[in-house]
Amino acid sequence: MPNTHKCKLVVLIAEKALEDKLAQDVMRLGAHGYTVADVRGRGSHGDRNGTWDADRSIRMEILCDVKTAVTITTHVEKAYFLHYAMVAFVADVGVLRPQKFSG
Amino acid sequence: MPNTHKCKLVVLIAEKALEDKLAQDVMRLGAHGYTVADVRGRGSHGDRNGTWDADRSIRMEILCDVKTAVTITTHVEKAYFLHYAMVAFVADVGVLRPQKFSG
Amino acid sequence: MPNTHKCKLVVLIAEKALEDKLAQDVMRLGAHGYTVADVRGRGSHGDRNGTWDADRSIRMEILCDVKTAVTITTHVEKAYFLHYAMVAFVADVGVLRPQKFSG
Amino acid sequence: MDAIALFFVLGFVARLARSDLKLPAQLYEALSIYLLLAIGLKGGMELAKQAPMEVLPQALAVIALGVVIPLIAFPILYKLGRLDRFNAAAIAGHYGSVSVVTFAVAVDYLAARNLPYEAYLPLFLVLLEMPGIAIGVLLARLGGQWREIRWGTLLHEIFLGKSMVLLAGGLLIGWAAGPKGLEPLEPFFFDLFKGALCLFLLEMGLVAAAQAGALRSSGVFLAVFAIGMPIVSAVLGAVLGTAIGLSAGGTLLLATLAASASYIAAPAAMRIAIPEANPGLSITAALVITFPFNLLIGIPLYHRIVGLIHGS
Amino acid sequence: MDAIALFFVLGFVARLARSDLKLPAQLYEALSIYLLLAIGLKGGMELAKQAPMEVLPQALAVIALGVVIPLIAFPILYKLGRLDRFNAAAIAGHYGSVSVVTFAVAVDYLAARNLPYEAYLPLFLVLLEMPGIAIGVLLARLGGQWREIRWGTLLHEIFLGKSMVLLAGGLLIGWAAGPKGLEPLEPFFFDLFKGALCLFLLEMGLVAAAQAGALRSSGVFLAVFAIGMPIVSAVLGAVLGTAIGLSAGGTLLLATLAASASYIAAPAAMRIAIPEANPGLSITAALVITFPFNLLIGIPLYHRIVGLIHGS
Amino acid sequence: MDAIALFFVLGFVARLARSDLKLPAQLYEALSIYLLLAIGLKGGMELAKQAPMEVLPQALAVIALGVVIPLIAFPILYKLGRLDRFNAAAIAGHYGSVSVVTFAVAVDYLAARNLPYEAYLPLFLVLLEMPGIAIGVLLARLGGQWREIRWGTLLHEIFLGKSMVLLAGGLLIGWAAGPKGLEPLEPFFFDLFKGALCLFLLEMGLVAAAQAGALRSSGVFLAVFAIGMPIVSAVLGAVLGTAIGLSAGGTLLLATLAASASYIAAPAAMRIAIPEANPGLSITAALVITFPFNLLIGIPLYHRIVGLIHGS
Ligand SMILES: Nc1ncnc2c1ncn2[C@@H]1O[C@H](COP(=O)(O)O)[C@@H](O)[C@H]1O
Ligand SMILES: Nc1ncnc2c1ncn2[C@@H]1O[C@H](COP(=O)(O)O)[C@@H](O)[C@H]1O
Ligand SMILES: Nc1ncnc2c1ncn2[C@@H]1O[C@H](COP(=O)(O)O)[C@@H](O)[C@H]1O
Ligand code: NA
Ligand code: NA
Ligand code: NA
Repeated sequence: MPNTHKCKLVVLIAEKALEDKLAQDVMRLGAHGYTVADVRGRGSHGDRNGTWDADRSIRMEILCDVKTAVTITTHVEKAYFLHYAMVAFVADVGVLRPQKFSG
Repeated sequence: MPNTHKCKLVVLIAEKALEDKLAQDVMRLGAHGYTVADVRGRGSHGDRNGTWDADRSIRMEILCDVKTAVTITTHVEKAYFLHYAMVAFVADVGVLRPQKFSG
Repeated sequence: MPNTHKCKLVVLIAEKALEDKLAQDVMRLGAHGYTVADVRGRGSHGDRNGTWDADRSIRMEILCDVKTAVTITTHVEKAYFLHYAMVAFVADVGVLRPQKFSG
Repeated sequence: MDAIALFFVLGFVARLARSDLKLPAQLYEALSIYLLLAIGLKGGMELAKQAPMEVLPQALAVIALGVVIPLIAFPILYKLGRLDRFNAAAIAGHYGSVSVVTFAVAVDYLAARNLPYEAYLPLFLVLLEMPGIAIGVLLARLGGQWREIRWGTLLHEIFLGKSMVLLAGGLLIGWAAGPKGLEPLEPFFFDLFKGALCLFLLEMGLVAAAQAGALRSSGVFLAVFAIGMPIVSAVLGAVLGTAIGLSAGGTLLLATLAASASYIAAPAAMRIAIPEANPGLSITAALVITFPFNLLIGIPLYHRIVGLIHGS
Repeated sequence: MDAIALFFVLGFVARLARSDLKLPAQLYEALSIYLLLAIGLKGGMELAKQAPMEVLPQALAVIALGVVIPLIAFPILYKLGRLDRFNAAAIAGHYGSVSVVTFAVAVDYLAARNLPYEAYLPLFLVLLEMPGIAIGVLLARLGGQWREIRWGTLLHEIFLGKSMVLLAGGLLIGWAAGPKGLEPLEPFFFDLFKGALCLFLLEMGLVAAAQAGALRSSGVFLAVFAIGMPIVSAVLGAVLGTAIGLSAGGTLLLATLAASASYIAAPAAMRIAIPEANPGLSITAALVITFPFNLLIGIPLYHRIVGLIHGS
Repeated sequence: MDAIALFFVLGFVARLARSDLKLPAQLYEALSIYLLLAIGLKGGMELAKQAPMEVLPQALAVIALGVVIPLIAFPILYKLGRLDRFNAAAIAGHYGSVSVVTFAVAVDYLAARNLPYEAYLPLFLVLLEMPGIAIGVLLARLGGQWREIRWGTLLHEIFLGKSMVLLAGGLLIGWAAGPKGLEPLEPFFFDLFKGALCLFLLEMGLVAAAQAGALRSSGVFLAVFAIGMPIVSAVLGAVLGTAIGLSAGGTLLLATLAASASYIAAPAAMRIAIPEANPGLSITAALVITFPFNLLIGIPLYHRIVGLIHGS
């Protein structure tokens, strides 16, 4: 699209217990912002249907440049994948004010 | 991105009444997990603003391989599109542990 | 994917105060529907953690054709970017019933 | 007008005037859980005082009423109203089932007038919740697709649906614990009941007004049905209540139950069991017309009808 | 210190200490709906006992107060504080409007001291909610962009905003139903009021502490304004209350209303009507400084002021 | 069976029968905030009546109990149960800490039987919340990774975790405000307590049944531990309560606290402090076995044990 610029969208789906840690991590690793939603789901750690504290999950979205996206995904892979219910994926999107998400 | 692998992201937006059925369907059709969020919206079935039971919608995300993505979308098209408020779309994303979502 | 058709997905993350306005805007500008979720986050306007009215954010998703996507993003850029906490991005997705989102 | 009806009006007017007032979704859910449990507990507590053999024949008669009403409604909708089989059956099912809130308002109507009634009537509310829905689904499948009925799913949806579990669960707990055991729960489940009902009615007013737009497209026939059918059902209920020996107050409650249409349990069950039906039609009829009609006009009207039939 | 103020302190301290305590968003919404309705109902119930002609001139005087306060605040902010027109106008609007919770705490202050007051004072709360906001918007557009004011949207936002509908709706229902009609709602709407207020104050403490960081960037002037302006307004309110013949208790309530700044209705309306204003400034002033100041120091101080002015 | 236990059973059965009944997530949160605050307030109010020097030695003894229990549980789990160090430590921590709801049910058990107890016992609840969790984390890191313990984070999580802040905050407010100051809060925080507890137990029943599937994979040893350990702890608690001079009622409460395992505060703290532990194991033990065991069998059993040990 003519008015957009290439950007990465990193999505992390994880246990709610990690929300504050992840927020600190991504900001420290170079993100300029993030967006969080409450979700529920199922995966290799079974049903996490969100009825009570231990069962809640969040979905965090980070718009950032490729370098930060690699840094973030590498970090969460190392820090959390082994012991926590977590999924991460990355998509290519176009943003309107590229300077807002990079550098 | 160097550390990610190609994967499909199937997104289903549908009446909340379908949540349990869709969850069973996608697992049966080969998905390894899913993530659900509560949403509201508007479409050809009018305003579904989520103020009460009949008006609620959900957004289900499934990371899976192409084959499963085709199976799931084909199934929901046949089973639900005629009688239910529903939208489906598919995106290309990169995931970190590809074996978690495929096969 | 064989059974899908190209479509744009416009995502707007904004202050909850804008929800009704944005809903009216996107419908007027040619969208056939939208989906909204409650979210929280952080960006250049600081921490918006959703604990009270003024701190809430929403995430609006609009499936539409390229033309409408350009119209919508151009409009929100002009109307809201200066004074409101807001982010917009666009992704390429595949939809199942293309006529539902275009024209 | 009664204070609780005014809350419905407030919600209705606020929404028509396009106010942004909206109750949080989870408050709506919390209130409906609370109301269902409270009604069940109250009924169960009173049931504990009854001899079961006395109530049993009444209970059977009440279940029959729940079967008959949709069987009357269906041909009216299908032949007279020219709705397709699925919509006719779904709407008939809604009118066969009952509205918990309408029941609560009728109880309040009696209380405000110091009229006595059989305190175990919530049992009938529980009994009337199910049969209508089941008959509705059967009617939808009469056209040869009997095999398509997923009996397991249907029975599950009916007996284990949220509202059924809360009502019947409350009834059982109330019955097991008895008046003595429930005493410490009174401030929560009984004293707050009417206030919680007000909040719920405020929300119902908002929802009804939001759906009111659908009135135009649903046609005149449905509007007439949504007022005429409750009156017919109320007469049936009044006759039955008199026949099975209920007091005038109890008869009014049974008439009101018969007249009321479900807009919580039935829509949920029907959406899965009869996907072919347009939920907009039944919700417009049950929630936008019948519910306020019963609230504002129906109950006093049925009171008169009961006066004539019951003759006391 | 009063128990309810302690809840604010608990929230404030917990957040400063970086506790993860957080009230669910919908609980916050539910509590604010409840508090607004309850205050409206109570006021309406009392209003039913008044002769309307007695209250009318008082009401007009109170509305005038709501117009005057932002007209005083604006030049202070604009000239003295060197804020731009938009921010000065938006902040003036917040201080012209009122804080429902501050009002409730002042009512509690009187009750704890057995001081009587005119029970229909919630009517003044309703009346003061609006004018300040409207004046704020007008002031923002004085610089020639009058055409930019979307009057329809603005009036809609003011008269049909959530808090207005609940307060005024509660008032009307309370007035129509009267003390007798509200009796069964008392356990819910009146007995629980103070407890619900405590929970809300806990949340306000959390929110205020979370916003406290913005204090540094907002400058000393705003902090001085957020303490000085309430005192000026309280004096105005005390003079007016005395002039229109309110009791000492009623005068204290009016002074507190005048002194309070809105942080629920006004931010919502201003965000749409004056997008150019930085919401952080008005919220810091109204919620982080003025609100706790009124809660902990202001109300007793205004009590003294009223003692001097009212002379009784 | 007691009415409140029946709510747990209703939830448990409804979920096993695959009902779609589900409490809104924010209602669950709101209820737990309410229960913690209410217990704290009540305890603080009573504490205000005590001479501090009388309570202090008892308090120290109680803290020691919270340290000893996980030190007994750990070797059992690690050596006998052959769990790895992390899981053994995490589970030991859960059993060192306490369950607020179990405590509330035991209080209700005493009230229903008119048995007196020291009203300041919620203080012990607050004191027992923490040490178990800290000892659990220490045990997990004994294997040389002491450096990995993030003391700051851990202490923060323990002392500023949501439940600690609400319990201790309520205690302080209740203590500062005293019985007189809390009087207007009684309808909200005290009269509604038992009803709110019922709703919470309904939810706990749903959650426990949802987790019950994990029982099969967790093995017989854990099931035996989850019943045996509480009995051992209850005996310890009964001995200690008698030794420090508590009444029979107070001793039963202390025994129940000792026997109870945390499933709100501990899981949250452990998830961050011992990520290597599988949360499914501790939750299955604490919530699916120990909690209902205490609720239905444990408390009456501990009552007998206390009868033997306390001898009154
Ligand atoms: N294939 C998938 N598609 C979408 N979401 C998933 C998938 N697998 C896991 N998730 C989400 O990620 C959470 C943790 O996944 P897991 O670590 O596999 O248990 C789940 O509770 C889901 O919300
Ligand atoms: N063009 C669209 N963009 C985004 N979401 C949509 C769109 N159309 C429909 N939806 C969502 O899908 C739901 C059902 O759509 P429909 O079946 O068209 O009523 C709506 O309530 C929206 O939440
Ligand atoms: N880099 C980012 N990635 C994801 N979400 C963002 C990002 N920046 C901002 N947001 C979201 O957009 C909202 C408004 O952004 P801003 O205008 O930068 O304050 C934030 O509160 C976030 O929810
Ligand atoms: Na009926
Ligand atoms: Na003011
Ligand atoms: Na313990």
